[in-house]
Amino acid sequence: MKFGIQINEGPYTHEASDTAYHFIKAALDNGHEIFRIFFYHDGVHNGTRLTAPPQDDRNIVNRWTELAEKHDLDLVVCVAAAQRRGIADADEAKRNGKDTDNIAPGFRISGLGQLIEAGIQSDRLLVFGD
Amino acid sequence: MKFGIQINEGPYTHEASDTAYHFIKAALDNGHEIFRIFFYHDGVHNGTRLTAPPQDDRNIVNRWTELAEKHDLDLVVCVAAAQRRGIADADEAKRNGKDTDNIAPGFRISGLGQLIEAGIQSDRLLVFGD
Amino acid sequence: MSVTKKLMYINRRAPYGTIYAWESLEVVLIGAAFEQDVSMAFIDDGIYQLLKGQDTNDIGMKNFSPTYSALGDFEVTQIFVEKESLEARGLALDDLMHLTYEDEDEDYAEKDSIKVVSSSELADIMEQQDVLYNF
Amino acid sequence: MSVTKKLMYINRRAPYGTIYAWESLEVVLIGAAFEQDVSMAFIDDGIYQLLKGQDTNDIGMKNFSPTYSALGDFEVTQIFVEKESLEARGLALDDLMHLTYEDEDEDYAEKDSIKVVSSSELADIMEQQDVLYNF
Amino acid sequence: MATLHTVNKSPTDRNTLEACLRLAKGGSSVLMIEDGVYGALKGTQKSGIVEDAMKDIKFYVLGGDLKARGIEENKLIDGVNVVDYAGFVNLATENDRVQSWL
Amino acid sequence: MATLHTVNKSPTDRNTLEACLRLAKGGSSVLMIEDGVYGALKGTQKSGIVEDAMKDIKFYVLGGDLKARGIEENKLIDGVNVVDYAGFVNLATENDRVQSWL
Repeated sequence: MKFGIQINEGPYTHEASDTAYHFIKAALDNGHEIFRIFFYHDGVHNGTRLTAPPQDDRNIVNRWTELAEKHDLDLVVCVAAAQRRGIADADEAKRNGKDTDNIAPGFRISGLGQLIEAGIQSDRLLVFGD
Repeated sequence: MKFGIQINEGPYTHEASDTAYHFIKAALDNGHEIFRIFFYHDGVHNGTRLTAPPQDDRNIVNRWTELAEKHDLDLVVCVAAAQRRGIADADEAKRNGKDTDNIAPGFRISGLGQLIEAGIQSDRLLVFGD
Repeated sequence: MSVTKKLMYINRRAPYGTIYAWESLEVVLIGAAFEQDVSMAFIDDGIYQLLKGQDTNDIGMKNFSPTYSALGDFEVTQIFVEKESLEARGLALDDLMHLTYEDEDEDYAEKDSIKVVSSSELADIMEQQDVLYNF
Repeated sequence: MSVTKKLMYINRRAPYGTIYAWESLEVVLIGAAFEQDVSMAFIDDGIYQLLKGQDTNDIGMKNFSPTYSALGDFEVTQIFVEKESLEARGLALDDLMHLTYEDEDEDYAEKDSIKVVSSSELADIMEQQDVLYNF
Repeated sequence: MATLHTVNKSPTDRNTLEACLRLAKGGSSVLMIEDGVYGALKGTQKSGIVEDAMKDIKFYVLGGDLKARGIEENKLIDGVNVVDYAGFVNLATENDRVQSWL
Repeated sequence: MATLHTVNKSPTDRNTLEACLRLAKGGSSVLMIEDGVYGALKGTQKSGIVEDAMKDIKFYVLGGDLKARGIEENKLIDGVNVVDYAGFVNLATENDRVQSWL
């Protein structure tokens, strides 16, 4: 079965991102497919490469990057939500006149249509948020 | 009278940052002093220079930078909260092996002791959060 | 994309205190381009999104409430408001913005978009959906 | 700094679902260095922070509950738990971690840090504080 | 010796206002801000808890947050006072401490 | 045709579980996750709303979130089923749609 996943909250602040991660791993382990993971609202903060969590804690951003690489997952950060919150890739940084970007490897920035599409194309949409 | 201000939530996501801003402006207009503004939890996201909000909306980060410049305010971003959430100045970026930083002008990164001190040194501590 | 699905956007948050209401409305506007069978549900404090006369001047935030009136033009014409949530807040339909659309099947007659439904009716409608978006 | 103030840290959030509980505990630990008259209050779901036997292995998060037991060493010895909040959750003092400190005025006798107080007693205690930290 | 309590959550969404009123002593002031202003509406499921507390406690509501949400002053519980941000600052100075119920 | 409802808020903090149970049809399943697992505790002020709904609705709770919070299974309302993440995935596949009550 094909799952679409929406994540609404930032890493560490809220458990939503953790629960989504464990759900997705369990789904993949059981032979299911993940159509797309869409990061919306504060969820866009999952996609910054500037986090430096304490050594004795999980590294949520790296965990997404590694899972995406291993399973060829599509990690999409909403562009409108990202602009408001300061998440940018090289193109976005340039377009908005910023001197640097901060997106983490494995994530791409795109529009809200990608969320609608995830709902339509997946067998089930699950939302993890506050 | 001397106010200490703690802000717990990120810009746009929650009204906390707006309410704090309007409170602080009113306090300054009425001759009061702001001892320090301490950004904690997701409040650290107020201090990124990478936001690019829509043209027809307020620019919360710039608003802080300008208010701080005008009134010589002390805007402190908590280092531990910032590391978890990907806010870094040049020193922090270097220490954590990051290739860039994203802090906005007028903000500085420091420890939680600055919050305790704001509580002790101010006549009133106000907390704006979720 | 050839599939047509029944999509419902569920709104349970008050406006302005947090951005969820506004950012979920942005999803609905974008979603209109996909030509699916869409509807919106307003439950609990989500109903406050539809109150008349919002004026954000004093708090310096963008007033996004006029956008709800544009939903009809985006062919979002099915807006369900839960009766029990209205009543718990001492509100009536008349306290909400008057949202309408032009029905192209009936010579573009103006019709009301908002339907007040009971919890039990709304539960039935939710059960008919293919996808439930939550924010 | 020569001032001594009465500081109270107020905890109303459950642990793990959000980070507030853990990050507020970090404030308390740092605050211990300032040699003020500090106390903590646990109200509503904040009480769940003190439940015994927390084990975060399956959710992969850091279990910070052992830190509460260290509070006594940081001279945080006044921990107020609201009775009404305990009762609303069907909990008793015995369900919470046993937090203690060594009383240096009484030959380092081990004493309980947690005091269960009624809403009305806690209201009085809050009214005696100089600063109330909320998270 | 009195306390200003701020409440920024809707009482039909969370228990924050209830917690505040359980722990606010007589003589305190309660200021409703942000989504907390819905607590000042009359005729809701929760209006009674404010009406009951009014004997001992003064209630205020932030006008800018009311207007933003489309709430006219005639919809408020009788006796709730509307203040602006300067009024918020005054309340913070007039009381001895501020308890921010989050 | 059945729906899996997920609830991730504590019922003593927010109204989410109440909203879910008001709008979940008979035959639905409710899975409590994150801070929602406190809703599975027996003997609380809110246990009754789950016990009353059990005639028509199946209740599940995520075991990892229970253990993290120090809740032993003997503290749960009778009839609530503990599942792991794989069980969560199964519930999502066995039902026709998922309503995530946030």
